[in-house]
Amino acid sequence: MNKESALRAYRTMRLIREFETQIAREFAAGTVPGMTHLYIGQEAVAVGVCHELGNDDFIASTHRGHGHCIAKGCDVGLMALELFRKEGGICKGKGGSMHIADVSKGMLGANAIVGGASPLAGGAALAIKLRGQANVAVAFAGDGAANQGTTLEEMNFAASLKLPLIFAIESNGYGEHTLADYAAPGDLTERAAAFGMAAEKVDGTDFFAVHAAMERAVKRAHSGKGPSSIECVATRWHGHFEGDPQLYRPKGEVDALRRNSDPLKKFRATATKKKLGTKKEFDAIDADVENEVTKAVEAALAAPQPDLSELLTDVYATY
Amino acid sequence: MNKESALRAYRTMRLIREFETQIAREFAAGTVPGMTHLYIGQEAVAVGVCHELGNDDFIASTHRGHGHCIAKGCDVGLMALELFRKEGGICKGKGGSMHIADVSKGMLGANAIVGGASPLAGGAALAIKLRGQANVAVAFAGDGAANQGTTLEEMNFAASLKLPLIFAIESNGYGEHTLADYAAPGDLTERAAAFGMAAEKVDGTDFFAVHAAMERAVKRAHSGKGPSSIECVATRWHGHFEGDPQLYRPKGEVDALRRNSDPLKKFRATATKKKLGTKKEFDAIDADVENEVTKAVEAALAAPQPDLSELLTDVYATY
Amino acid sequence: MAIKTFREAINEALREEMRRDDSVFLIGEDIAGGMGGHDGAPGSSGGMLGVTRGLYNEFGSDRVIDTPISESAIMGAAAGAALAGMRPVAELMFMDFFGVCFDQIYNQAAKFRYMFGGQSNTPMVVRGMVGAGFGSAAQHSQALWPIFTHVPGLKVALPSCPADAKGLLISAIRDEDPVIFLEHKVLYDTKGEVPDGEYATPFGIANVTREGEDVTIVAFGRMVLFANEVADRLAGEISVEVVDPRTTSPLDTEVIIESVECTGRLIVVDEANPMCNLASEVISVVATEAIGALKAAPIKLSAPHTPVPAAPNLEQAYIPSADEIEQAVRRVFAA
Amino acid sequence: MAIKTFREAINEALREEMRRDDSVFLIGEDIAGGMGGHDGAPGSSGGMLGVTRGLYNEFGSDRVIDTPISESAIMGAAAGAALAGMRPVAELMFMDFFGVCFDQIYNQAAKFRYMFGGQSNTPMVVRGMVGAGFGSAAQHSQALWPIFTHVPGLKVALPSCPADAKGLLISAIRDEDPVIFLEHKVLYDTKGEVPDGEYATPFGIANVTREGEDVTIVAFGRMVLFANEVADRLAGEISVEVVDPRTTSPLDTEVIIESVECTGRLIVVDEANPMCNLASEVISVVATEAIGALKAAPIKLSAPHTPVPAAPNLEQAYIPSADEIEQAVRRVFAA
Ligand SMILES: Cc1ncc(C[n+]2csc(CCOP(=O)(O)OP(=O)(O)O)c2C)c(N)n1
Ligand SMILES: Cc1ncc(C[n+]2csc(CCOP(=O)(O)OP(=O)(O)O)c2C)c(N)n1
Ligand SMILES: [Mg+2]
Ligand SMILES: [Mg+2]
Repeated sequence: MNKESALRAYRTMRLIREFETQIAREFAAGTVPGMTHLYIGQEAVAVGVCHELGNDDFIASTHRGHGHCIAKGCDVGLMALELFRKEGGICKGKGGSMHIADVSKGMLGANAIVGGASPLAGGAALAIKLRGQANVAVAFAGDGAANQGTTLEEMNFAASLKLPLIFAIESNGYGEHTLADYAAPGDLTERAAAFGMAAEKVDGTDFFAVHAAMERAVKRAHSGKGPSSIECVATRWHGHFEGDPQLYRPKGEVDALRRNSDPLKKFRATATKKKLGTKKEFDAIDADVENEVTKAVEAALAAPQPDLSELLTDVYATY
Repeated sequence: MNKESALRAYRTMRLIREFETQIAREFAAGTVPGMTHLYIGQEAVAVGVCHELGNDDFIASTHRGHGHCIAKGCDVGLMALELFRKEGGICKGKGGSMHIADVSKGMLGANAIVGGASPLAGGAALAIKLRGQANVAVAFAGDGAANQGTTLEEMNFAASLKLPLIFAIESNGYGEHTLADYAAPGDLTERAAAFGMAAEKVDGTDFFAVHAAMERAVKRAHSGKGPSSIECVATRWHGHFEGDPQLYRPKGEVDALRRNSDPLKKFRATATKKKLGTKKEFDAIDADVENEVTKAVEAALAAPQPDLSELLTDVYATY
Repeated sequence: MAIKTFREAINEALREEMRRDDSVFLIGEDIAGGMGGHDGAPGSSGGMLGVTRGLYNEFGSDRVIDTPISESAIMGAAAGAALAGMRPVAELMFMDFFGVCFDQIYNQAAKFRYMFGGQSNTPMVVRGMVGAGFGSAAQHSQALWPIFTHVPGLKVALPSCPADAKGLLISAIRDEDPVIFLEHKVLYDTKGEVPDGEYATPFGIANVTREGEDVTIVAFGRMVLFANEVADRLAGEISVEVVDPRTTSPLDTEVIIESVECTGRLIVVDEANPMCNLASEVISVVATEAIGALKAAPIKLSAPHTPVPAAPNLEQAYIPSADEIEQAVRRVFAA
Repeated sequence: MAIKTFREAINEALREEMRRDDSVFLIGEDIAGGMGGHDGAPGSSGGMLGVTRGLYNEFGSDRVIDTPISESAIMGAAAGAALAGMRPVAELMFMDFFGVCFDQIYNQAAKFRYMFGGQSNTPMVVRGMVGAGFGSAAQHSQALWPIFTHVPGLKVALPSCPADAKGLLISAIRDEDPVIFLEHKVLYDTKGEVPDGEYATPFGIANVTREGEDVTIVAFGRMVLFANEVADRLAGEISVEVVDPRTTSPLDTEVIIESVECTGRLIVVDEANPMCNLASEVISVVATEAIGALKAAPIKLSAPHTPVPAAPNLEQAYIPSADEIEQAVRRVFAA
């Protein structure tokens, strides 16, 4: 990877971190309607997976989808408007945090149904296969979603039809307030492999590890070898949703994560070693990104609500 | 296994064979309403699984459920009445072939929904666990049903909750008109094992092999070790349903199966070697069973249809 | 014009649309059949009831796609492919199977356009069998259209004759929104005139299959045949108008109200279970929008609030019959 | 009598029934919370909105069972355990999730007794949140009760106040049939008098929350609160009777018809999407059985035929309001 590409990756990870941090602040201030699930701690997964993808590659996302959106190239200004459910939002304010989408970017939506994304991503992968395109579809699924029948059946389905589909399993150790080990005695990577697909487990806090696994999976997909699974072991720094008291977490767990499992710190260290960026460059990106997100949030806060006539539009293309 | 027990197993297998054979004849004659899926070729699975089970052990069955019913001790007279949908049928003629059940015998019903049985068997297993009983529940599932999300999710669910549940996967090579290899590239036993349960693959045409695997699974369940999977490789001699032209099958396949994969022939051979029965005894059972089934079918053919008032009963216990 | 069966009409619509538009493909279980089998095996079934026969042979495995028994994956395949620009026609075989995959239909496909603020179209069709009378018992005989009709974002077609089966399916395939296309299994072998070549029957336009002045019967799906039979039986005695809405969503309330404003007498026949069904909906529409036109209380005929029984005599009693309809007509006419 | 919240009333019903009957157990996702975690973790949540708080601590992991995210398995666990003699109360969290597991509810649990010819009872309760007004958008805000009401074999409870929440849930747990128990999330923090100790509120018996002579409002769930508010606003001017059916299946048509026979004017308010909903059902029942009693066309107030929008202002516009109800009362009274 060249320097320009690495700095772009860092910028995207920082954009996610900054966006989520400011949304967390706003949520605490009571300005964000509805439920919100933040992505902080998992930035390297979304960016590692999406870094080389274009608009003709598709992703289907989860309830924790802001990071996936940003990594797939969605505009943070339009995203902010959507989270505040304002006019001009990426979904006109009608979708909100759990349905944020930009189909033109190949981002087929966050999803409020756990396990909802995998079958949809399979459909996008099927379209790619039928059109003979050199593209892929990615199904994001948490370690909790991996226990939903829809996710499991899609793994076999994709293997059976040799779909250019990549399962990005985000193992952050929790599903809501339940520990992943309690919910799934088996190993998620072995489970995926048993369906007859290539499956590997990587450090989801290491952008370069995720990115490399993704390259292998994309190559397999392009050469008609069918689906792959990449289990990305990362950590969730915030509650399941904002406002979660997190009594189920041992004291100090999150502080330790911030110290030892920060995907951005790791990126800076590795990239610096690899001469892919300097402290000065990273700091400049941080400042630039903070400014960009601050503007986006301010604009969204100031924006008007959708016009009431929007209630009845967009139900059907024709009716 | 002692001789009495072995002869009882043979009798049950023969009862299934004879019952299904006469139902096939009647279906061809047009006297059996609706769809019917016959169990011939797989007798050793149902009987091997159910041989040691009592009325407090539960099974949940499939669309191909007659064999499971008989193996679990349902009365063939009442079953015949049900298949002909007559008054006095085991379900009053309101269920038919795909919903035949005898809850008092722990037979929780055939099921017209592929993959419908596993979650239900899991519920029965949960009841057993909560009551601290030394019993098991069995989920029958075909190799096609193994690809249904409900079956897969139940495997993880049962492993997570350590349920005394046994998955009896009947690999007969087909799901309707589709070959199992096409529908599932992975190995079904490895798939089950990956969920963290004990899983083995056995010759489903060999009663003694199925019976032995079942003993191991029951022991595990009783000792609180949770679910097991037994993949039973057997063969389907008839079409998916009666009337299936079976163009998808290579010519001569079924004749070869009848010659080389007959569970009853195999049983006779093994049992004779083991001194668990003589030709004379087996032949006597055959004659006795033929006579029993003939009576059952004649009685069912002669029986009246249900009273019309039955249309409105049994919807609710109270309403 | 040629006489064809309901089954042939559907097969023809699929074939013609697939020839016309490369983005149309079929996906489901055993719609080809024999996949993974010997040389002659693939394509040897053409669906459990032969509706897709011959299509694999003409279009091959990329356009007629057999799958594992995984309905959520099939519905997701259709919904995701539609978002990605294809025009999938997914078969659910028996619509009763919607219980294992409805999320992909009602929370996903049906809501994309709205949740995404109009960004996307979801041009997909879900085909499947509905209805009682085939002896297929409680889990393979249900009507279910009231459930699909209730869901905003879905369109629901329920043809009663071969001509409409073809024309409505062509419209469904060309539609930019998800369409639930319901095939009453008892109608497959019924015959009727089918216009040659391509034509699209618009959604939301009821078909008046019998004109009359005394009593309006609104009937759905197979019940249209019974209503027509009763209209013909009573010809000369009571003049019965029969309205076949053809799609339950959108529902052509205009034609229904016009008819009732002329006859003043309404009977609605819906094979579905009675609570919150289409008969309730139609009667409610007339009561709220045209109660003044009613000269007598409307009559609702539906299946009872029970599952579908297996026994043939009970199943016949479950299904509204021509005789019940005739008695209702006489009752409402006398009132 | 004590003042309690809707949430507390439900928690109390669960607790008392679990104390009374060992065969009652709870199963769902994070109804305990913290399973697999550190010593203090298990039981630390008590449900996403705290409805089952404290129950794990009192009854332990065999009576309050957290599961993987596997709703079909949860519903099957309840249905199978019920067949095997237990009395499960399964939580579906948001009823919107029914799309991934409905088969186990509607084809299995709801039909066992009928398909098996009366051999079995299936005493299970499925609890879950319904309704808009919480900002939880298209896939977490739906009403859905028309779908459950349509299914023979299911009973459906929709309490509007804490007292009924407790009494109906106790009845649901003691019922021998599968019951869908719907908790409107916006009602959780509402308060009301709750009788002390155990009492069961029977199904199929409507509650007349306001007596009146001029206009009948039949309202469901949260809409009962709006209807009551309007009745109180108009007191002295227009005498409004408010009928809360409390269960949609069975539906108390008798009390509804009696009320309309007295007032001659009917408004039905149902938060559900309009097609084939409970408002259609009630109006259809009155039109077919008591049309003569109607002095004016009945009025139907429902959400529009759209998904639930995320934006707060759009969501408020989506939900029928007290003002719309008041205008409808004035309109029907003037007619
Ligand atoms: C079908 C369904 N079941 C349950 C829920 C409630 N729910 C929302 S997020 C969540 C946990 C998901 O865990 P995981 O997949 O690990 O994702 P994470 O939150 O860890 O990112 C649950 C249970 C849902 N939204 N949909
Ligand atoms: C949910 C669902 N999908 C599809 C069907 C149609 N169907 C009935 S039996 C069957 C094949 C089942 O194959 P398998 O599980 O291997 O059982 P076998 O017939 O081989 O005994 C199918 C697809 C169904 N009944 N239910
Ligand atoms: Mg997780
Ligand atoms: Mg099979």
